[in-house]
Formats: sequence, structure tokens, C-alpha cells
Amino acid sequence: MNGVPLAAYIGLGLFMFTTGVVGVIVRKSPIVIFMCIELMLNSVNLTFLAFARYQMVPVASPERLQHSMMAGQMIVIFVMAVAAAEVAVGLGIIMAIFRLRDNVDIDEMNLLRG
Amino acid sequence: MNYESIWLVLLFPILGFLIQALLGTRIEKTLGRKVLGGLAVLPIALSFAVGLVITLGTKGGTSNTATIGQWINAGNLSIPFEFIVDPLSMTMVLIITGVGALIHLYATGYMSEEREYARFFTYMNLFIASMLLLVLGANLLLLYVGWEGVGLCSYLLIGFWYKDLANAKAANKAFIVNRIGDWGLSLGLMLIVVFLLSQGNHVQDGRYLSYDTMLPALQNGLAANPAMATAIALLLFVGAAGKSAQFPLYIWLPDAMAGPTPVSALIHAATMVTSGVVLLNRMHVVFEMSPVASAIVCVIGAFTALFAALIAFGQTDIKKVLAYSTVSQLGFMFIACGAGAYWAGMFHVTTHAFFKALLFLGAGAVIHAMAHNQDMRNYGNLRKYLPITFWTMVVGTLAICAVGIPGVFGFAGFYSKEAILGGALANTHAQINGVQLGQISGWVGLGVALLTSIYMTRLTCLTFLGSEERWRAIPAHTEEHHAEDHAENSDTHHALDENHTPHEVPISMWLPLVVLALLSIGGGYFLANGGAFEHWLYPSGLPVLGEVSTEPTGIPLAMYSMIAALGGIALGLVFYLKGLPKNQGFDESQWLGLRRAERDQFGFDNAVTVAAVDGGGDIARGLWKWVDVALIDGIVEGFGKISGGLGELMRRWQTGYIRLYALMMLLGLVGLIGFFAIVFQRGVR
Amino acid sequence: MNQTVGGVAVTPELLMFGAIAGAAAICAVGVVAFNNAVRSALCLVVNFFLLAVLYFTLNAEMLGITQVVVYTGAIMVLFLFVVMLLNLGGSKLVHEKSDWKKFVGILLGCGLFVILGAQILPQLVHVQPMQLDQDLAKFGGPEAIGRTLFTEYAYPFEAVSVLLLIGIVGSILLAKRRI
Amino acid sequence: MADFVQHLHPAWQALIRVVLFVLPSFMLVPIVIWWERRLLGWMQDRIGPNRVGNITFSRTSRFVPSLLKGKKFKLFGLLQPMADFGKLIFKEDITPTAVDRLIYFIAPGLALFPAFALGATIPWGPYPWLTPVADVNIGVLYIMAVSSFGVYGIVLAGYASDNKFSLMGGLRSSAQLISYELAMGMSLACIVMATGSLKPSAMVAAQSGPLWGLDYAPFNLIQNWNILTPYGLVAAIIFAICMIAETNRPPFDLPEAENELVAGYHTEYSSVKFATFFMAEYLSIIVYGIIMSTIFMGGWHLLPIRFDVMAANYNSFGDVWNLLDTLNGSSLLAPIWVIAKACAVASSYIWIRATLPRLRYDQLMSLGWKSLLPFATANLIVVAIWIVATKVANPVIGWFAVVVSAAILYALYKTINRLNLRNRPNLASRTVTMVDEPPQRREVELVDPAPAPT
Repeated sequence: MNGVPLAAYIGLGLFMFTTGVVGVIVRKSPIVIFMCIELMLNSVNLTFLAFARYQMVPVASPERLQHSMMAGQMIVIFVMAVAAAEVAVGLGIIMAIFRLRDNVDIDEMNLLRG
Repeated sequence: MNYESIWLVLLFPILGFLIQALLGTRIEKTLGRKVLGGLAVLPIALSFAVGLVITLGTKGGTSNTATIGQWINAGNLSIPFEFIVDPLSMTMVLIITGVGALIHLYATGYMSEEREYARFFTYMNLFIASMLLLVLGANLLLLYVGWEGVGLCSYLLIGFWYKDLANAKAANKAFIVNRIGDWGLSLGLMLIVVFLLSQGNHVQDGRYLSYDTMLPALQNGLAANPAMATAIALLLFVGAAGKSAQFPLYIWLPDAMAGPTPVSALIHAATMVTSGVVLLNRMHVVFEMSPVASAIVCVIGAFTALFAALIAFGQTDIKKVLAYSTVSQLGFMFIACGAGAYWAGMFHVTTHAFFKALLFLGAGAVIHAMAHNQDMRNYGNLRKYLPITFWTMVVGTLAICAVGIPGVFGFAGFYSKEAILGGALANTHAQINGVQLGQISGWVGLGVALLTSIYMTRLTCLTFLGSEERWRAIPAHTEEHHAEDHAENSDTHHALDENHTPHEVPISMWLPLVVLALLSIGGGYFLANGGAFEHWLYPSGLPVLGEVSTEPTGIPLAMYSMIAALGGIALGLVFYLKGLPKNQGFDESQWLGLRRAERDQFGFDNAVTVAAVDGGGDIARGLWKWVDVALIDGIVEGFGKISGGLGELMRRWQTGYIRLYALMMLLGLVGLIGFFAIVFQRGVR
Repeated sequence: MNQTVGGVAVTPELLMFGAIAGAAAICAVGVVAFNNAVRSALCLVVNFFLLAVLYFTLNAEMLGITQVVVYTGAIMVLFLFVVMLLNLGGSKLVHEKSDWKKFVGILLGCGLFVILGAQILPQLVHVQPMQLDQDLAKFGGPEAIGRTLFTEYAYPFEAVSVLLLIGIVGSILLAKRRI
Repeated sequence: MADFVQHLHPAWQALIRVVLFVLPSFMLVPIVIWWERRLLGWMQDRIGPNRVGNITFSRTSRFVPSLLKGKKFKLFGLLQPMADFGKLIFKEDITPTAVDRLIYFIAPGLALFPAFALGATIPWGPYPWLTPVADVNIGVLYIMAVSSFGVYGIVLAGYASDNKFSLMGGLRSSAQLISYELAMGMSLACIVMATGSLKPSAMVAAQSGPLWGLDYAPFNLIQNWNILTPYGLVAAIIFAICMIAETNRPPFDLPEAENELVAGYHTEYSSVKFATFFMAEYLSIIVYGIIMSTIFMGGWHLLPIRFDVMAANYNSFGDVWNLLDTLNGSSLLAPIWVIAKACAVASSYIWIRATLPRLRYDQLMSLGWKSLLPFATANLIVVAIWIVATKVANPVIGWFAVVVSAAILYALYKTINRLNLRNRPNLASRTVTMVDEPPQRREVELVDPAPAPT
């Protein structure tokens, strides 16, 4: 979108990422933590797309240009796929834990302590 | 069928092995043992037929190499997968497959009451395959593969009745002692490669270990430095001595008699133990280069022959006697090889394969008939019960005693032994600075011939002549492993006691006896007249050997050996015709000291075993205590303790709270990025 | 409207972006701030939807629509499904009592934002998007994506498909009481 | 008019298009409601609502013009929906105390949103300057995306009204929608592959080509509607089933199954909010009907006949053919044809509702996952094979390949089902039998008891 500097997109992505990080640390419900992770992933996606659209470094040939425009979108696709798989497995794990103990407070899942 | 199709010879036993290994038990269950045995004998017979055809097509002196494919390519060393077809290899092929087929046929009868029929024939076929690979492989590495293969098979077969400890121990002993020989062989191999590489003469397309290129290269290279020749030759001889049970390393062969008798006949008399001789024949150029090594071979062979022949007197186990006679015959072969009469060695290998296999199989028949009792003192008057076995074994005895009328006719052993002694007495090659050790060992061999005919006569007399009281009298005693291993129909395996009546063996067992008997009667005559065998094997003659001398001291050599043979037989008859002498009975305390010493192999075996086992044990224990436990474990566990302590410190941080971990990660991230930010700011300014 | 803020011309597009981005940021905060899992999920849905809109503004319409289909259509529905299945709606089960971790986390988060922002953003303030001519504008479209994905990114694509398969199997194994 | 519109600001154009799409479909809702009730009544052998909207002028009043005196106009109860709407509006809007207020309020809106947004990429006439609202090159994906929004309203409503039955309804609907989205996407993907484009307008254009791509008589006289092609027929059937499931209509109306969970997700919703749900349901019926008719049934063409080709070939009646062509496709009547097809689809909805009983939950799931999804996938493969074969050889070979591959895939599917038949729940055994079991089976059970353990 013309007239919008790259800083705006990156800033938004950075903000979302930070929010996700804080959420992971702050929240106790594993599902919300998952949501925060998704948030982070999406901020990264936004950053990728923004960089793919705003070609900062001048590229030599049109082929290189197309390639570099495509790379960002490809990575975003793969990130989405990985996120989908991750959510499927993660939610399965949460269900299993919940079935095991009627409580999914993440601070009570501390069996793996030294 | 030309030499290109030699791989068929190797193919059949491998197929048989696979059939036996994969389908054996199923075939045994469904089609029965006869079919299984047939399937075991058939491949060997087939490859014998193929080998026969190819042999007829092989002219003397020709050497063809049939390459199947590339095997190893390492740097400029390339080992193709190739077979050599020349008189030497074909001779061995015929011996292996022919005698092997007969012995397989015998074994189908002999093992018919044993457990794990299929496993036995699996091993047997595998042995034939690896032995064929040993003799057919056209480079030393293939020979080495076959070498190890036969070692493995002999181990497996000695320990076939692995359930009782003695057999297992014997198998281990054989394997370990063979290791020493193989160590020597492998060192010789490497030394050859290193030497040829150092020579810098790039053997054609890098086939450093293939005979057709290696032997000429060695001949050219070793002429320059005989020391290297001696080294290579001695290393190879160590290998040969290990496999063919020469003096220091013979100790495994007598114990190897723990295996089933067909195994003893095939592996430990006819084929495998002669592979050392085959090796020496293959590499004879090396030995021709170094008189010292040849002399050593001669001396070792002669000493072994004498030593083993003496020991044979002290043995009461029929198979042990035969085993020691095998060792001493092998000694003869080595005398020949050392003396440069390589063809004589091979000749003796051939004839020895005939009569020694015959003798073993006969002994097996006797043992079979006597309820697996192997002590000769329990036998007697068996000719009444086992006529075929008796007559065939008589033939075998005469053959091994080298009975013959010079110029007219002789049994198989006669000609080969003549050749050996003649070659030894004639040669001037095996000598260390002037001392003609070769000729000395030739005379020694003559003496050994005498001893041989004595103890062989002893064996025959004790077994077949005399009276039955010896086994009628003895109380019933059973041997332990038969209880479990022969359990198939154990009523036939009742103990040896007064109401025991031996029975003649079935046809599948006496047919091979007859065939081998015929061979040991006529084989030598056929091969020897006109020097057919010699000229087939080495048509161009042998460079280090002049002519086999027929009268070294004016008196024809044949006379000496005839006297030796007949005299020995006469002595033996004098001693043993009327049965077991008093001072050789079950009460061994009445024995002569000499005989008792011979029974204990002059303490050599004990000494070696004690030195090797206990000394080695002490060394190992010391290493374990001081090096392993104290040093290495100390270091390792020290590290373990250190890290354990550190972990103990770090453990407190692992609270199990994921959020805390995330917090730590974030802390590190912020710290790192902040640090870099500051650094970059500095860089900017 | 040509007045500039910090050297950047304030264009209607910028204002529009500001609106969308502000909403997205507020929703992102809401995800963390709401005590109620369902509301967090809703905020996340809205956030993803707005992100999709932003993708559209970046000429990546294919990815934008994929974002909607995958995230709001599938993933977030799964989230809601699980939230309701476990009935974590109200803050009944998880007591979000405040401890020191919370403050430290927020503090560090702000620190991260400030440091990274101060490092990165100033260089990007004046970077404007490159001009797209007609055929370059197609590069967010389905056929361009498809061609690239199935030609030079074929192996990663296959790998990702295998990964998804593994995810399916794993989640079934985890969630099913008895297979 | 076209250039007038095109000279406006894009935003105005978009507004015009939105209005032109939303208003007709919005006005169709009461008619469809009325039509459903009448049709159901007719199918169930009763009258149905026929009173509201009967106007009878008095004979005596002075205010009535004389030609109307005593006249009686029957609207067959057309105004019934209006009356219901009024009733719903003036009812008391009850908000339970324990609900999650925010979500409780936004849920009906969320339910209504996809119904409106769904048709944004659907062209309802050959007027590129008027329709569709946005002719983006991802139209079908857009449909998938928006239809996936439909779940939120229901799930959130079920969650927000703090009620177990509502929650169950919400859960059911979310599971149902997730499962049927897949098969729907697959069946749409078939058409996308066959067309080679994601634009609905391109699909309509492709559907007006010669039948099965065979450009000679008699095939070139018939339009290549997807529903006339084998894969398209399969895809259309799958799409129709999934569409019914997506709109929670019978026989897939488990989220609001009266006899299990009271009224499902809208148990707690009373007046206008309930009306919103109601409206959303019927609106989505219409919009799905429009989508169906656009993607599978040739868009705005009335008949699958190519009158222009007829005019070209049999030019003795040239003018007639041209007139019919104008009527059939490219005319102002096009929107009417689209709406007519949509209504036909809606009528089939009602017919199905009147015919089929409601599925059980496991039946629903096994239908979605074990029948529709495999069939749609197989269909996709078939289409792929068809495309390849057509590109490599010629259309005839292509169709031959379609038949062969379809047969092979069907055999595969049957064998796989046969293989895992044993660990699949046997549905027949779990169905309730109203009549007694036939007696001889009992006798058999009595005759041979379990073998005594020996």
C-alpha cells in the first residue's frame, strides 16, 4: 500500500511478537499460551510478507526480483502449515493432560523438575 | 564348457547351502531326511561333474582367469572377483568335490540318527563352498575370504554337538589357534602389497593381489632383496602352519576330532588341512626366492611328522590316532614343499585325501557300530561283524604305510611318499648356510614312515583282530552328549556292553568306503606312471628342484621305504596280533613312561595351554585392574563426578515451571540484543 | 492532506493502515489481557482477520485468503472447540493469580520492544514499497504461488505434507482414548 | 448507464454493487420462509399458512372506491413472515443473567455476517460493471473462507448462553462444520481444476462452452454445465450435501435438535436475536443456492443450450435463435434466472427436509469423513487424470480415462472399506427396530446354545 513506510508493518509485527512473548510468560492457561505462540508466528509472517513486498535492496534481474518476492510468501505458507500441525498435536496433548488430571494449570505441570 | 563357466562349480554348493539353511527344516518335516540328504549331496556331485569337465579341458601349464566382476577399488589397489583355472586349482576342486561328495553321501547315513540334520548339512555345504572359493579365488584376498570361511565352518562343525562343554572348548581352541595362522597370513598379504607398492612397478590395472600379475612382479622384485622374500615366505608359512596344523600350531587338530566323524574325514583330513600346502604351491615363487624359509619349512615339517607319529603311539582313541597320523602326513607334505618338490606335496595331498578319508570313514563306521565308543581298547575281532569296513580299512592302512613293490605296483601312498622323500633327498635348495636341512629332513621322513606303518598296524590289529572279550567284559557306560543329541531314536544308542552286537553299516556308508578304497589302491599308480601328475602340474619343471633322486646312496630309495613299510607292519603284527598287550591296558599306570609322555604329547599341549590361558589371563587381569579400572574408569568417572556436582548445582534452576524457563529465555534474549545494540552503537561512533 | 509526521507524509492509506493496525494491536493485547479464554480466542480471530486484510494490502491476496481459511477457519475453531470441551471459559479452572513473574515478564517484554524497535525501525521509516507494474502485481495471486510452490519449492512442500501427516496421526493417538 | 457507473469513485461503485446484491437476497428471505411453510404443508398434506394478507373490502364503507366494494384479495398468506417478524420484534427480549454478555450480543451478528458476505464474488449477470461485488482471482477460496466464519456465531451463541444444551449444540455445530468444510473444499477444488481458474465469473464463462469440450454436433449445441459432466455431477452432489450441513438444515440440524437438546444454540435467545439467527439461516440458504447455481448450474443461463451456435449452424431460424440466446443468457433477465435457480435449490432443501429424518451424530461424522471426503478426493484425482489425458491426447481419450480411473478408484474404495469393515462401528446393528425381531432367529438362538466348555 503506497504511502505506508515499511517501519509501520515491522513495528506492528514487533509489537505483536512482544505481546506474544509477554503472554507466554504471563498467562497460565496452556491454551492461551498456545494462542500467544500463534500470535508470534503470525507477526513473523507479517514481517516476511512486508519484506517480500518492500524490496529494500535493489535487485539485479527481473528473475531475481520475482524470486525474492516469492521467497517470503513461500516461507509464510510453510509457517502456516507447521503452525497447523503444531496446533493439532498441541491441543491433543492438552486434551490428554486434561483427561489425566482435571486441571490444565501450567504451573501444576511441573513433574519434569530436577 | 570352457573355463569361463567355472563359477558354476562355486554356485552349486552355495545354492545347496541356501536350500539347507532356509528350507532345511521344512523339507525335513515334509519330505523327510532322505530327500534332504539327497539335496545335500546333489550340489556337490554336480559341481564335481562340472569340475571334471573343465579339468579335462585344462591343459597342463595353462592358467586362465575368469573375472566375474569388480569387488574392491581402493585407491590404486583393485581386487576383482575372479577365479583362476589351472591344474593346481582344478586338482583341489576335484579332490574337494569328489571326496566331499562321497563324504556327504556317507554323512547322510552317519548322521541319520542325529538331531539338526539340516544344520549339519548347511555347514557342510557352506564349507565346500568356502573351500572352493579358497582354491579357486584368483587373488590372495579371495583366498583369504575362503580361508576364513573354512575356518568358520570348521569351528561350527567341531562344535556341532555344542551342548557338551568339551566340544565347545575344542571348537574354540581350533578357532583361536587358527587366528594365529590367519594373523600371519594377513600380515604376509599386507607385506606383499606394501612391497609391490614400494617397488613402484605398477602392476597392471592395480591388481596387486591377483596371481597372474602378482607372481611375476614378486619374482622380479624379490630377486633383489631375499630378506623381504624370507619375511613374506615365513609369514605365509605361519598361515599355512596354522591351517595345516604344523608343529607349534598343530594342537587344535587332535581336539577337533570332537566333531562328527564325517567332518573329521572331510575337513580335518582330506581338504581343509591341506590348504596350507595349496598356499605354498600357489606362492612357490616366494619360497624359491628364499632358501632359509624353505629350510625352515622343511625342518618344521619333518619335526612335526616325527613328533606326531610318536604321539600317535600313546593314543587309544581311534580318531585321535588318525588325527595324529594326519598331522604327521601333513608334515610329509611340508617337507616336500620346503624341499621344492611342490608337485610331490600336491600329489601327497591327493593320495592322502583318498586314504585318510577312507580311514576316517572306516573309523566312523566302527564307531557307529560300537555305539559311539571310540576307545580302541574296547574293540576287537570286529572283522567278523564289519567285513566291508575291515577290508577297506586294511586297504587304507596299506596305502598309508606306502606299501608297494618298486617298479611293479604300489598303493597310493607309495608313489607320493616316494616322490616326497626322493625330492627331499635330492634337493639342494632348502639349506641354511650350507647345512642341507632339506636332505636331513628327508632321512627323518624315512624314519617316520617306519613309525607310521607300526602305529597304523597297531590300530588295525586292535580294532579288527583279537578277541571280543574286551568289549564283552567292560561295564556299561554311556557318553553324556549322546543322551541329548542322539535322542531321536535313542534305543539304537544303547551302551556298549556284553549283549552288544555290531552291525555292518548301511550302503550309503559303505559305498564311499569301497570307492575310496579303489582310489587308494589305484589312484597313485594311475597318477604317477610316467610322471603324469607332475607334468600336468608343473610341466616346465621346478627351478629349485633338479630330478627326484631314486637312489641317493646307491641303494634305490624304493628299497629303503619298502623295508620301512613292511618292517613296520611286521613289527606291529608282532606286537599286536594277539590283542592288547598287558602294559597297554586300561590301567594306564602300568604303561611305559615314554608311552605316557606320548599320551600327553610330551606335555607340549599342556604347556601351551597353561602359558596361553593362565599367562594371558594374568596379563588381562592386570590390565583390567590397573589400566582399565584404575586409570580409564578413574578419569571417566572423575569427569562424571565433576559434571554430576555441577548438575547438582544447576538442578535447582530446573523448577519444572515452563513460564520460568520462558522468562529465562527472554532474559537472555534481551540481554544479548541489548549487548549487541550497545556494541553497534559503539561501532557507529 | 500533505502534512508530514516525522518526515513521513500522512496519506489516506497511512491512516487506513493505522486504523487496521491499531485494531490488530488492541486485539493482540486483548489476547493476553483477557482473563477468559474464549474472549482471548475471539480477539485472536479478529487479529488474524485484520492481518489477512493487511496481507491484502501487501498484494498477497492468496496468502491473505489462506490466512483466513487456515487460521480463522480451522485453527481458531479448533481452539474454541477445545476451550469449550474443557469448559475453560470462565476463569474457573486456571486462577491467574499475579506473581513476580508477571511483572518481570512485562518489564522484559517492554525492554525487548524498545531495544529492537530502537535498533530496527529508524532505518525503515523512509522505506517505501517498490512500484509494481502489471505483471509483478500478479505475484500474490494463486497461479504465481502455485507455480513457485510446485516447481522450486517442491521438496519443502513434500516435507511439510509429511509433517502434517505426522501431526494428524500424532493428534489422533493423543486424543483418542483407545485406538 | 455502464459508463456512468464506471465514472464514479470506486468506493461508490462497490457500494452500488453491494446494495444490488444484498437487497434482492435480503428481500427473498420472507418469501422463502413462506414458501417453505407452504411447501411443507403441501407435502405433509395440510394447508399451511394461508390467511395473513387476505384483504376484504367492505361493501358499505364510503372510503372504498366502488370498483373495490366487497372485493376480496387473497395473497395466500404471503404476509405471514412479516407477521411473524412483527411478533418477534415486539416480544420481550430476555437476557439470562448468567450469560457472557459481550459474546451473547455479538453472536447473532456473527451468524448473520457470512450469509451476507458469502456472495460477494458471485456474478449474477453478464454485467462486469455491476457484478460481482469483487471479481477477485480467489473467489472460490473467498467462499470457503467466509463459509468457515459461519461456525463462530453458532459456537459463540452456544457458549455464551450459559447452558449445557446450548454448549452441546455449539460443539456439535463446530465439529460438523469443520468436518464438512473439507469435503466442500474438495468438491469445489474439482471444479476449480476443471475450469483452471478461481473466479466464479470465469467458471460461468467456462460452463457456456461446448459440452465435455467436444466441439462438434450434437455436443457443441449443449452448454458444458458442470452438473452435466460426470465429475461435476459427483462434485455437485457432494457440495449440495455439505451445503445443507453447513447451513444446519435438516437432516443435518443436529445443533438445534429439539428432542435431544432443547433448541440447541439458540435456546436462550428470544426476540430479535432469535430473528437474526432465523434470518441468517434462510439468507444463507438463498446465498448457497446462488453459489450452487453459479458454480454447477451454468450461472445466469436458463437452459444448457448454446443458441448462438445454433444460430450459426442452422441459420434458417437465425433470428429465433438469437432471440432465444438473448433470453437465455445475455439479457436483463439474467438475475431472474439466477434467483430462479436459487429458489429451485431452496425448494430442494425443503423437499429434503420434508423427506429425510435427522441423522445420528456418529452417522453424521462417518458420512462426512468416511464417504464424502474419500469420494471428493477420488473425484479430484479423476479430474486431474482427465486434465492430463485431455492435454496429452484429446477430449475423447480424456473421458475414457475418466471412466476407467473412476472405476478403479471406486473398486479401491470398496476394497478398503471391506478391509476395515470389522473395526468400523456397524450402524445397522445399532438402529432401533420398531417391530419385534422375526421369531425364527430366536429359535435359532434357543436351538444351538454356546458350546459347553470341555
